[in-house]
Amino acid sequence: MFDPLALAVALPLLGALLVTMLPGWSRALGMLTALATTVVALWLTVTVWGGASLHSDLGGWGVPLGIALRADGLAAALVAMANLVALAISINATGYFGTAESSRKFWPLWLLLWSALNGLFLAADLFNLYVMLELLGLSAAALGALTGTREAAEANLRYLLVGLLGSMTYLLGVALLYTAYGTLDLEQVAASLTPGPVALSALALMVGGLLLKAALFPLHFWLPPAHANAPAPVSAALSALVVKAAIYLVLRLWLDLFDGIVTEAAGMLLGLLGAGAVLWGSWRALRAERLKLLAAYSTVAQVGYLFMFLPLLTATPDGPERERLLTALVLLALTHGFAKAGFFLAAGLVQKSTGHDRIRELGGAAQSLPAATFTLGLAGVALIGLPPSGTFFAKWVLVGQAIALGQWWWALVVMAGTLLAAAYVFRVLARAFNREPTPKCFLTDPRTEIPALLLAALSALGVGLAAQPIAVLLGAGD
Amino acid sequence: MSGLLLAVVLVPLLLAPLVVHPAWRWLVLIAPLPALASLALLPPDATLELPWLLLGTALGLDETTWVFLLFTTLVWSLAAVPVVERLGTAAGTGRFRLLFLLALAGNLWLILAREPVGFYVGFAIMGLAAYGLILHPGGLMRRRAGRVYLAMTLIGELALFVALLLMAQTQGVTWSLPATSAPDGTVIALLLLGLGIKAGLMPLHPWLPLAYGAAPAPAAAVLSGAMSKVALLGWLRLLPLGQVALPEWGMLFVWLGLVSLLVALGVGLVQTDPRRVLAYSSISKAGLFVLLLGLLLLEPTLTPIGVGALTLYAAHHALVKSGLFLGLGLRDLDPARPLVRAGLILLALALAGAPLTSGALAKSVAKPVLVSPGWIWLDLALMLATVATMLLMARFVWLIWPAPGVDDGHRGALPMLRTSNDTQAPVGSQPAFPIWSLAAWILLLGLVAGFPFVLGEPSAWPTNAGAMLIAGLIAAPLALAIWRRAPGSGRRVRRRSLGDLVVLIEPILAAQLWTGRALFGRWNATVEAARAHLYSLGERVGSPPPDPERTLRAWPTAGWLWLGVTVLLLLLVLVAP
Amino acid sequence: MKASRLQTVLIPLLLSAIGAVLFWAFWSGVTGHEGERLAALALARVPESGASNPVTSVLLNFRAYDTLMELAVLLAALLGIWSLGPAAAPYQPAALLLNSLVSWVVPMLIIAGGYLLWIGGQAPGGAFQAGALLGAAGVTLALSGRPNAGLPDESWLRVLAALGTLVFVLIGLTLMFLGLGFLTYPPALAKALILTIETGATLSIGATLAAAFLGGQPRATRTAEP
Amino acid sequence: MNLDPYLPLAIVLSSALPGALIFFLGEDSYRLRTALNLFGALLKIILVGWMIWGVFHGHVYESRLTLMPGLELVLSADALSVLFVALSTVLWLVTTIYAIGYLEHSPNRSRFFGFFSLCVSATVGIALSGNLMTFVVFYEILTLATYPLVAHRGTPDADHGAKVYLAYTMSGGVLLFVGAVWLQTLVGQLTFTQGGLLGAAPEALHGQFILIFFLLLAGLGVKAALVPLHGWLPQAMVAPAPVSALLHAVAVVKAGAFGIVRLVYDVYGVEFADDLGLLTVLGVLAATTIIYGSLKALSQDGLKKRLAYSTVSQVSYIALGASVLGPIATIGGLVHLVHQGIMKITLFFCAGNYAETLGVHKVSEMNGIGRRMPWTTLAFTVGALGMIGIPPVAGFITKWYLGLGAATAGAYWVIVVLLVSSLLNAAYFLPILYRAWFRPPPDQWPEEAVLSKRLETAPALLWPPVVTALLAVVAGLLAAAPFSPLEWATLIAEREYGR
Amino acid sequence: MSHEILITQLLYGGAGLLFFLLGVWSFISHEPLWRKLIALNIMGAGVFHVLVAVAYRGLDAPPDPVPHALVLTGIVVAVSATALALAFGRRLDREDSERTPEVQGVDDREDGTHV
Repeated sequence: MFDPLALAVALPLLGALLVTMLPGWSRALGMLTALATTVVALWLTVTVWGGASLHSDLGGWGVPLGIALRADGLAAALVAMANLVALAISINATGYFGTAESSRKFWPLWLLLWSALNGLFLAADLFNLYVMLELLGLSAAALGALTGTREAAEANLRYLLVGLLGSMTYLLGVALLYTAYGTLDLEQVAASLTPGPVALSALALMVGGLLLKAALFPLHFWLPPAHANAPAPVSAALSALVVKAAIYLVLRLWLDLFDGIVTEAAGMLLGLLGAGAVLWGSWRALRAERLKLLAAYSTVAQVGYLFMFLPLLTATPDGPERERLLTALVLLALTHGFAKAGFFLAAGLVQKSTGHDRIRELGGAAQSLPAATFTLGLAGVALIGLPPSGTFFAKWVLVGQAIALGQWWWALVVMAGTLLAAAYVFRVLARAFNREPTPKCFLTDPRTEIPALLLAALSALGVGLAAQPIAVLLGAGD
Repeated sequence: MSGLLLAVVLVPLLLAPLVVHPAWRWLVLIAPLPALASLALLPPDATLELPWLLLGTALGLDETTWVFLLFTTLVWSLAAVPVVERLGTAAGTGRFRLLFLLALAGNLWLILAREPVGFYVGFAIMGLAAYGLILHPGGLMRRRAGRVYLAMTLIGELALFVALLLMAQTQGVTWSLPATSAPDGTVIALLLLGLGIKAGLMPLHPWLPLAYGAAPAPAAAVLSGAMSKVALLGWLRLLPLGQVALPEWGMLFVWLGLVSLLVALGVGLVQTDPRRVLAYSSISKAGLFVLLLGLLLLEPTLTPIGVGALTLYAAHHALVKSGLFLGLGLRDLDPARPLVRAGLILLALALAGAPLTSGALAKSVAKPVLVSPGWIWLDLALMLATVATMLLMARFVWLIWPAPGVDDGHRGALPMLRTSNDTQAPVGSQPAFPIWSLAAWILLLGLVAGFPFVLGEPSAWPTNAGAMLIAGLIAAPLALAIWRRAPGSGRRVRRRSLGDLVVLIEPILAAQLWTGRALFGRWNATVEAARAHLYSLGERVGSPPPDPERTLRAWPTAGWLWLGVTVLLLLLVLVAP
Repeated sequence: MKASRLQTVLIPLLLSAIGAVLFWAFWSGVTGHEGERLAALALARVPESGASNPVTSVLLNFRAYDTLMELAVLLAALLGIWSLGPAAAPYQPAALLLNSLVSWVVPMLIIAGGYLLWIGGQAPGGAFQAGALLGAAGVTLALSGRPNAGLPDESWLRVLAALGTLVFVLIGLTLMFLGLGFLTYPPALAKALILTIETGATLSIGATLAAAFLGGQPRATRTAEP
Repeated sequence: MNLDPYLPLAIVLSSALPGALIFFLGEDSYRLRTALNLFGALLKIILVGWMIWGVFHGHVYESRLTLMPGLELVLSADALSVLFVALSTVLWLVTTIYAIGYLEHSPNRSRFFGFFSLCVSATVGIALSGNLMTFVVFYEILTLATYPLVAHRGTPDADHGAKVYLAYTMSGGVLLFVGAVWLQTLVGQLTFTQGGLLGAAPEALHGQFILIFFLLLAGLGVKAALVPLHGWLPQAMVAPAPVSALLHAVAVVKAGAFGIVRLVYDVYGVEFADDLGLLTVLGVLAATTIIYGSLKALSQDGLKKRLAYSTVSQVSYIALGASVLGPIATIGGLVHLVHQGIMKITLFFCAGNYAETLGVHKVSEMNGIGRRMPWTTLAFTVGALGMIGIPPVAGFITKWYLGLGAATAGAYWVIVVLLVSSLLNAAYFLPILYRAWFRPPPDQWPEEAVLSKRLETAPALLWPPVVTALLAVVAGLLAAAPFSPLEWATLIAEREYGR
Repeated sequence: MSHEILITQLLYGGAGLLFFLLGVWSFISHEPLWRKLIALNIMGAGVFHVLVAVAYRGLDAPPDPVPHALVLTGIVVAVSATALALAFGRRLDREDSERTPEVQGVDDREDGTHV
């Protein structure tokens, strides 16, 4: 009777519509929808964790004609992370967007973005993915511009244009696939896909378009200004979820759709770009003047890490190693999602209470906001990849498989990345140790700090140690 | 009953912290009592096994240790009386008493120890504690003596440590003394070095005259009497006497002993300070012991007699030497007292080995060993040594005999108990003459006097008569001449006396230290400069360059980059396998 | 910033390479494919979909989810425009000729829109085309000087804009709660449901397009902007 | 329901959870924070005691958490880990009491004690780790937990010292990480087994094993302050006294040394490592560190700086013990793990007392300090004598066993190194004792603070050094007693060589 | 698949691809915002041409409805995206006009700076 997949998309959409119509009640309705959606998402993940993957045909017309929603292990894990982070962001937003004016603008767009996210993770139809990408791009760009400054408008316009270019290219790829194989469903295309010019060009177009939206190294130019100038909860969503959705799509295409077509050399190209992203992103983060710019560049670096898994995945034949690599990839994605969201929320609080987030003058604030600094620390642990964070175990598996396959250079990149990450995180944390008077109590603004703290704690401690259930989830999924 | 052995060591250790408080200082006297009790009550071969202490300690007695324990305890208890009475409540004396008892405990542990670790523990504690005794009232000269003493003791200790290690290599972690297997060359060399420093053998002796000259009377007495004999005990324990003949090592020992015997006497004669004279006589006696050991190594069959002779000689020397030092202590308080002067003369005679004295007895017992190789030159040398010792003692008597009317010029420099130049010594009135220490001293005199008659049979008494005669013939006219021409001229004090090897070493050491520091300093400077440069690099890097991403952000560049990536993707999927 | 010489050469070169591959791919895609794509399957099942026009049945029945999300995209765009700032200044009031023209054209557009909405079920037409016409009506009104293009004030406008999607979602959810499955129309009611969804959609699309043309936060009151 | 699998985990958490709670306490909830601290310490001691009793009777304790197939976090208690756990637990209790006294009125105490407990739980984690991965996990958590302690004071040079510390330990951690992963790909799951597990690997891999050994040694060498990598230790002396006591006597430095012991005995196996010629390399490195550390210590005027360099040289004794083939040298190395901890922590406590009570930071200011603070200086003397290796104190036992082990193994150059280092130790410790006891005190101390009426300084500051000094003497005197560190080290060495 | 349908599909689809490429070229190399938006719409039109071309099933047979529906949805999405982008452009213009009132920029570049 209850179809969690459809509910997961319809509920936030319904919420968005209600909030648009009744702006006065925006905060209450928003929170209600947030809670309901998270419950549905977690229920969905638990059902997938228990048995096999979920599948539901919308409109009851069967796959080639109608649209299907599917939730396998990978999708369920990402949905769970996305919804938890979104819930935390929503709680934070009730505090951040205090005024009626700003919350009226924020909540409808935010819930639309949320439903686009769930829709994208659960979609199994290529064209539907295009529509979800567009909805995601539009609402993210609109949300990003809420700060109202000129830089925000300019950055988000560039983001919107990049998004449109990317999704238009993606759509052409879908058109080609439809021309050749006459169906739009992911699984059916994957089944009937044969190496040839169509598959080749569709791969190039679709993945090329998505690389733009996933901000892989040379194409990351739009991300830092967009994420740094957005309001704190929005930049948390952008960095942790929106970029993650594009990467999830690349993965879905690379591992499922184009599994037979993909060659190791192509994987190597993406891996090298990823390595470039790690080094360039970390180096720029180290040199960044402002805290949120640092966080944005750290996202560019973490995206690099995710793409470094691709060459290894393509080179490893099916078997336990590939299973471990996939689990490690998901672990890294989840940890980064939680950590970056926590980091941005804390950075937002620091900016709000001191009026600026220039790292050099951060001293006083870092000392007087112990909870915020503690969150930055925990999130930093996850970003650097210190144990017990998921990133540590993910890097362990990544380097292990790299050495096993003889591609030892990935290990060097991981080493350099970890050191640079440590440098730029501790550059911020060092500010917290100065001679300011000791704050009386730990929490200064609970509504912002508790969700941020929980997110960061989950990233630093929770996900890493919960690797076993995640492995089961992924195993059960496919 | 064998628990008493542990008490011997434990009581002084436990009393040590208590005696720091001036009111409790009389406890120092009680410390040696358990040792005396064990001597009286315990059978000569009592042993005590303590597997849990240190690495499994074993304490025990046998013939030699019995004798050693006897005279050591006597010396310590007699020296304890002046410590308690005369040192009194001056500042720093608490610390002196603490270290005095620690040294006592170390000494007793060492004598009773039946395994190397215990032996080394006693040796180390005694060595370090003695440093504090030498340093007692402070002052520049004592500090220098202390520093030299400490340096050489540490080297000695480490040499002994390594020797024990190498011996342990063959016999497992711990084994019972005396050593059963024959140690190889390096071990013997190390033992010679380690214990030689303690005994004050010639090339290793520089610290001894300084220390005896600087230390207060009871400390000097204990140092010369009990502590230096430890080296002999060590040699007896660790060298393979009686098991195997080591001709070349034996000859080395003999020659070293001889050199030390004669040269020390020569240098001693030119000394102007009575304490240094006694110091050099101790060095010569150490040479004699090494000579005897060498002979035993040459002729293992002589070991029983040899060991007996050595132990007796050690006992005699301990008692006499400590008596002399204590006497000097008393004399410094009241130079004119006739009883003290008579006693000192008696002790001097005994030390010189005049007939009817304990010296003569010891020499007679040692005679058979000395004669055994039958080398003529050895007998001649020994005869010369005996004569020289007589002369040395005469010199000593001459030095302590105050010339009429001339105030004893060099008293100021002597480490008197009430020297004025030391800031913290109380400048109070002259303390009452310490009766009790005088009584103890007299008791010691009685012991020394009775020694030959109790132990030796009458035949031994007249030995050395001939040598005594010759010495008297040489000394008498010399003394008369000096006395008439320039009374008291022989007594001037020269600070840098001839025998001090330290005088030579110290500048070399200082030079070495200086060059090392300079070299090291420069190296340090370069390292610091490099590090500073590195960190400034870090700061300079910190400043942000113009935003490199501006060009990246312009659409054309971003555009062709994106197209490039897509084309590369196409090619790699198309071309690559 | 004048693109450097390298880029003017490089970009076309790369594009022509991609173009070549695309043409080759398209050629092989089209020729290679022997069977009918989804045409036969879709056309076969149009009768049960509750609309005779195949495109409408695909749009509002087979791939109804897509259309729902598409309306959400439209709404998102509108909300984005509103969040970027106040609306532009209205045009200066139209002269007599334009006014009379408008008074004729706007009702015509509205009737045509209604017709398109109705005919959508059988022939090409439907919610989007009708909405477009309504939007055009709004635009002409705005061009003729009316400050908010015939649209209600902000609170009602927000309801109107969200109405279409709301109707769609509510129908979907009720169907799911009734056990049929999200957006699965019972064959009997299909036609009626499609019609209601279409009318809702037309209204909100028209309102959205018109409001989007105004380009900003609708003015709360009808103050005449200088 | 046997509790065995949960004991090691409980021990690690028994200090982590109170620590986590302390973070959230306000600055002024003094009583609750002290209660939490002491409760954590006592609970841990009880648990450790229970475990020692169990291990002694051959009981197996193991908590296992499998993250992925082939990737497990294992906490197991074998003889070697129990030795280190016992040491760190006891010394943590003492240091906590000292820290409470020391940081009486200083700011940020919640933050300090939070990280302080995390640091110890990391150390205990390192001790109890059952395989190389868990070791690396806790090794890097230790880096994380100790950084805030070093930067605690907030002064510019504390910040600089912390930065240097972080640079060194992070790069070391990364090297260790890559080495461990490389080894794991070659050999599979790396559980620590008595006698090492690389012996059976095929011949071809030996080249890689040597390379990996150097990587791991570099990673561990940073924390064990082997020569080229020791730069951070003197710089980290800026930290408050309890931190430098716990870090440089127990936690950080010992973690590195413990790691090297684990690497040589339980990963490579000592015979296998010897065949590869790795032990001689380790030995040479350790020897150079010993000599270099002592030489540098000679020229340092700052008391804590001198102690820091002395730590640099002392810790390498453990590496030296591990590098000499033969059970006796191993015993020497292992027992020094405990002895050095006890003696060095005493010295640092005394240094802290001098700084806190009299404001004395330099050796040149220590004239006659024995008269003003007799008990502290007595403890300092015991510690110093122990460092030199003078018998009654524990240091002698180590020197005796190391020397003996070297002699039996025929590595005579080791004895020379021991000799030279003992002399150098004497050269830089005895002048301090001489100044303290035999020089007259100055008329006015730099910053004299009256911390207690009856005693020479606050009780919480005075008793810890005295207790640890007593421990050092007892460990020396009762070395052969059943539950002494020496007995335990012999037990470990027998099991290592026994099979 | 008769030859005639094939030819029309190829011809029409090829034109669509050409549109797409032209659109991309223009999007990348031209600076002003409105030129980029027009380029985007051309690219969209190109893709929709391909889809419609593929839907062609000969003169008599009704065309394949699915691509048509896709095109309809695609058009609406393209419209809303263009509307939002234009709103962004207007916002940047208004921002600049407040700062430099006298210059009424006509064709300002996408990041709002003037030619």
